[in-house]
Amino acid sequence: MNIDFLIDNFADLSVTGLAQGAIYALVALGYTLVYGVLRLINFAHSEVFVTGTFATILTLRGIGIGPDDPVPSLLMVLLTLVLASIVAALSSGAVALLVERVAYRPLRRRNAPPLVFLISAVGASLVLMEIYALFLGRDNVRVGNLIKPRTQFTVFGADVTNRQILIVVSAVLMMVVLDSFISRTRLGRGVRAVSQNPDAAALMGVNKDRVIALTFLLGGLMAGVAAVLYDLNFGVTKFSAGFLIGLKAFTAAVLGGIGNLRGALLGGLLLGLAENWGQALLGSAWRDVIAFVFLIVVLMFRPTGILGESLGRARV
Amino acid sequence: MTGFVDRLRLADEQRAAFAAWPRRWWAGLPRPVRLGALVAFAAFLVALPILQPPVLTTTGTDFTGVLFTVGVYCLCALGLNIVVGLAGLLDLGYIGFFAVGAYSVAVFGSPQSKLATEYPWLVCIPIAIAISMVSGAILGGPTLRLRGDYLAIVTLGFGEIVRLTAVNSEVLGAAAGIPEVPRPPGERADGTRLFTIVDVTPFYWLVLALIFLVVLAGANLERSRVGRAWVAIREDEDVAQLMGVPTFRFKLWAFAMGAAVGGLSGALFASRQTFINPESFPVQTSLMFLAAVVIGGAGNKFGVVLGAVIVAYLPERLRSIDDGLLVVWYVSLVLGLATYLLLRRRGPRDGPRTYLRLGVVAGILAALPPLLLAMPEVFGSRGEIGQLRYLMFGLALIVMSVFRPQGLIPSRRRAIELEDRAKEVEPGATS
Amino acid sequence: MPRPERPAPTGPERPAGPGSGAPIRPTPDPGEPLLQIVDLTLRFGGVTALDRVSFDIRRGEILGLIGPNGAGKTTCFNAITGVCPPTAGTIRFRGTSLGRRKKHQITRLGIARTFQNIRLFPEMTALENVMVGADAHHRTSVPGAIFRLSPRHFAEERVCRAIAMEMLDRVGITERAHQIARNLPYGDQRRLEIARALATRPALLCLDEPAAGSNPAEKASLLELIRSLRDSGYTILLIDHDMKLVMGVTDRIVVLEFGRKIAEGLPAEIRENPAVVAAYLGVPDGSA
Amino acid sequence: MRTTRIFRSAAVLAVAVLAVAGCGGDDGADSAKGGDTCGLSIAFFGAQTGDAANLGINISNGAQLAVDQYNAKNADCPVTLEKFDSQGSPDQAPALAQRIIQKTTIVGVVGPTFSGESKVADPIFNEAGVPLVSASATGPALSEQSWKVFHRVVGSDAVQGPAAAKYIRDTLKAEKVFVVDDASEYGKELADILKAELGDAVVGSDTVQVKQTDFSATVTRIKSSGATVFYFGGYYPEAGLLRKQLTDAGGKDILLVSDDGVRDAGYVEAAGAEAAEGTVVTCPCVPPDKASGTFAADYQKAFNTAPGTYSAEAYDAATVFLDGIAAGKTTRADLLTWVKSYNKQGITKKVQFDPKGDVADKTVWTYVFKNGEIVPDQPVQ
Repeated sequence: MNIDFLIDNFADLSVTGLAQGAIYALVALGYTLVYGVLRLINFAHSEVFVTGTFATILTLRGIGIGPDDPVPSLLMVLLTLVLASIVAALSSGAVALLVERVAYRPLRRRNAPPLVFLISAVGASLVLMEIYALFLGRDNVRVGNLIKPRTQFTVFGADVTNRQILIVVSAVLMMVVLDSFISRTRLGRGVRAVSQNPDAAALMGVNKDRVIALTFLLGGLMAGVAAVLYDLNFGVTKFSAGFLIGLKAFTAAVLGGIGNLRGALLGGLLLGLAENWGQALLGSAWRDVIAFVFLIVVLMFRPTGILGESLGRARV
Repeated sequence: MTGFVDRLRLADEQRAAFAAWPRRWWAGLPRPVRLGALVAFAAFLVALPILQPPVLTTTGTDFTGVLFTVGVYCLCALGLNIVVGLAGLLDLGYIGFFAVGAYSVAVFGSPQSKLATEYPWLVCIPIAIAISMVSGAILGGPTLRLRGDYLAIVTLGFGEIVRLTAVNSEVLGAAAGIPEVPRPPGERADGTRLFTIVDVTPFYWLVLALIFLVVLAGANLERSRVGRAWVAIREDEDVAQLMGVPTFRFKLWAFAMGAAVGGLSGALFASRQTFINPESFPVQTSLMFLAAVVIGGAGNKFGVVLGAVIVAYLPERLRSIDDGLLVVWYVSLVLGLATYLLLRRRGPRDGPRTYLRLGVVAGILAALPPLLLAMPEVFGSRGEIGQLRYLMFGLALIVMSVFRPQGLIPSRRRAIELEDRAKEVEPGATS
Repeated sequence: MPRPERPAPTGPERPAGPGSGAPIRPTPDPGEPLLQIVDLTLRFGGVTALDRVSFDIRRGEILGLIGPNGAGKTTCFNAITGVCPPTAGTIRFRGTSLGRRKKHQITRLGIARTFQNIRLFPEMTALENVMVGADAHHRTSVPGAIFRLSPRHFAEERVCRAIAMEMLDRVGITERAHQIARNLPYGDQRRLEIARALATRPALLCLDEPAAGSNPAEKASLLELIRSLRDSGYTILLIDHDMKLVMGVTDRIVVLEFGRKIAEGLPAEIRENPAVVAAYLGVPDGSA
Repeated sequence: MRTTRIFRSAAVLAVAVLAVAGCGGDDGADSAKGGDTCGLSIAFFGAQTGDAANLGINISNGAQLAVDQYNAKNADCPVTLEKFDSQGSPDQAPALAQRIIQKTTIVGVVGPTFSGESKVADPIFNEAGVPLVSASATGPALSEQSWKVFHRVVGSDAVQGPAAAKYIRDTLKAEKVFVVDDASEYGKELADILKAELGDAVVGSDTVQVKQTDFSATVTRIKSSGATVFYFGGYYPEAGLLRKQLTDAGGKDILLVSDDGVRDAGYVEAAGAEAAEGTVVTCPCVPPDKASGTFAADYQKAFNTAPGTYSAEAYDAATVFLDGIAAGKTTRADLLTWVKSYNKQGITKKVQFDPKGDVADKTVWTYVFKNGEIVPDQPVQ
């Protein structure tokens, strides 16, 4: 136990925890969306995320920004970021659609029991991972240092860097966009309808297949953006990088209340904070243990997550 | 709407009837023939390490060693089947119990463990089973009130917690692990030890015997009030409780029994390895156990055993691609296609697209081996067959899920199983 | 204390034993309250589903619980069977308060129910469905079953199977015993639910719209079944929309509207009751 | 209509089958036995798939290069390198070891790669008398087991830890040192030795996890401890990320000293050349002398990538066996004797083993990362 250290560095730990949590949150959206509509855990989502991290790198290399090149001008950085985000989001989205098409839709057609979806997703996850390993190697692949971290301001003695601001702000922004998409647009209404009552929605003329594909796509897009932020923050990725972050993101989704978009954000940020504070207290070796124990404790008191399942169709 | 549903149901029943014919045929055989066949099959299993049959034998690794691993997977699948298949509780952290069993034997039995109790193997095994059972109950206690998907992530977390605790605890040997795990007692005729590090065959026979016992115990449970309660909970927990099933207690039992079997198999694994460290217990392995259960047919013990054989054996067999494997691949492809076409005819009519798609799939499957064999030329050292086996395994998981979602031997068991029993029961009921 | 081998039960609370086929003894003193509901109140958030409802169910009667949609009939069932614990008020069964007992404990006390939307264990056979109910009073657990050593295990298995077969026979679907519940025809699924409930050896049987979705012929035979159950000593609480069915079979009727009891009495009285007529305004008899 | 379609798809299938049968036949046969002494193989035992695959492939490639070069010179009697994928985990190790023993054409093993799998497999090899030369298993316990077949061309952690401590104390004269390890057997062993040797100079320590990517809490710890040097016991992926994140968080001046698990181009790949600049690693390996000058180029040419950690050591390990085979030692027993008495300059060091199987040359060198390159610095002992 190291309480003094936690107290002394509380602000610093919180800031870094939030940045990490924002990335969890964005990846968690993919789990939450698919779960909301299909009541299934998409185990291949972690590889959808990894797709984005590789797409970012390939984009940067494609436009000639190598890993050790000096940081270009601000305008260039912004343009590059936007481009990379678009490419990463699209490729993650495409892979998510592909996974849905190959590993989910045939099973839905056959009315397979839910567990089978899990196994087919595990299969898809293995295949994607090994394909990346085959084409991009099994070692770390590096991204350029696109944004040099520079302290913008300090809060209670903690340096807040431009990169951390960018990460948290974009994550929250993406959340807001997604949230309003789901609640305002016609397509979003379809998603909500299917998640609340698939049969009734089908009777009302909602194309279920299209809605399901849409949720996979949306989850993929978010994972793609998360991947860009991840690359920015850590600078490297790896064919197997998805497993851990997928696990954490899934934990975050459950923590906030799976199926609940805002819950994913809250869960992600809380998990990031809890991990950092817990690590400060007990040592980094216990990081994942802390995350899971935190989850178990929260679920014991709130069995459907902090915010509950949003579209609240209680299943009796 | 109803018309459509009826058509679907009809098609489903027809398919079920077709799928059930081997079982009918089996049940229709005279009892001595069935018994004889079973004994012959058992003898074949026992003799496998000695026979080393040509195509079955793995060329890239020791066949007997693989057989033992397959056996351990079978045990795990049987244990997990109680939790997932019968009681319907999604447990993604089964490796945790496996690890608890393995570590119990190591910690209590190894002369190099910090505890230095050095209990003999025969004492360690019950301890391992007991500790895993208790750990199952401890995990179940606070979490079994959670609903399915929440339970899934909590159990997944449990698996990681066990592994990380082992990594970070000096008593458990930390990352360095614990060597000199005790081995089962027993001597050969010439006085040398039966269970050695070099010859795995006795271990294989031991695990075979344990599988037999666990299948027997599992069957007993299934055919009792406990089994009915579990299935009732799986089907509809609320109603089960309203019909007088103390659901929480039985769920806890399911967890504890599953954990006990997991612990037992972990203990066996540890004694065969003679050394364990946390690397042997990654949480991903839980997913492999689950894959075994689901691929085989959740709820059916023979199904899950078959699933375990596939999950544990396939990646090992795929270490090298040889002629025997190619022959098997093409023969089973042709047979599979033929069976599929036959089954199709009994279902609702298909459009031309179905056959086109089928042709494409068959073409891809047929072209797979030459593509794989050409890989090294394209990708250099990254494309060696050995490095592709998880890619192939992943593909196999998808293909099996898509084409056989109900599992290889689905759990439509009861209808058939009960047909036999009905004969003896019904007269009894009226007397 | 080692339990003696279960004797062949005799009364309706311990209905006919294994294969005895003995006639079931009618309850000696009909009229004594079996279940007393006093000021039962249930609120969900801001909605009051039941508001100070009180009524008794007497031994050996068929009590009808009717009311328009949303009147709180099923909620009342849920309160009695422990699905939704009451916000206020008490439910007393055989003189003891149910309090906050768990669902399975209430079942063991002798209250069984069926469901408005059929809820069987779809992948189990009909016989097994009923056996789950018959197991309610059994005590074999994992240790006994896994080694098949305890005599209790065998005795209970035998009793369980016998009771289950008898109950299937009772509702008239013996020939369906070994079919998967999901594949049974609709009417037989309804009967199977009743058999499963009977197998828990209840004193009070709660039937939630047992005739919903049935055709007239099925309804008639169902009525026959319910009456015969009453005659053999069960107390029955019956919910239904169908006024004709309720009027024809019940001994007394309680009418709910918007969570309040608006009337209670003999069928003939209820038919004339202006409040009931108003509640069912414009709803002709017999519409489901 | 219907029959034609079935026929058509069947035809497609038939063509595919024929095509495959045509080209599939000649491949995949087991290594055939040649004459008396030809057709021998060396086994590689280590990871080819999974998370540890990268290190395993580095090693198998190094060995492969040695074998290929040998075969180029001895085309009439080539040696095969058979790879046995353990995934770096002890699980499959016994079965693989068993298989290697059964294949009598295999006369020696390069590996096992890691300490964990060594602890499982080595007793089995020992029983069967298969000579082992590991290029990477550094656990000190391995040479204390009285296994007669065990050898390694790298120094054990027991040598490296004190050397790193000495370097930090005497050369860097650091007064405040922060020690991090990755909870692996290797990293923890080194970190523990260091903590014991440096005593009061250690102002704090932390344990991270293998595969971790976010080190923010550790970074905060290191920064707030006021240390001028931090030591990392573990492998390059975590070391690189930790270095990068510390630099990003303003800890640029805190010098990283680490171990030979970090002496890899992958470290620069993870940390970036800028953050990696100045990092010191210890390695019980002598800088390659001029004789081995073409190794890096040959490796690059053969595998289209730069040699990684232990690639060169693997080359040496394989060379020990290949020299033996060239000298006519074609049985396991002969080759074992050969290995025990081997004494030759390899590309990484002078290869000679003590009776326990440790490499005799225990000199530890420090290396410094400069402009993304690993530059030899000085010997420590």
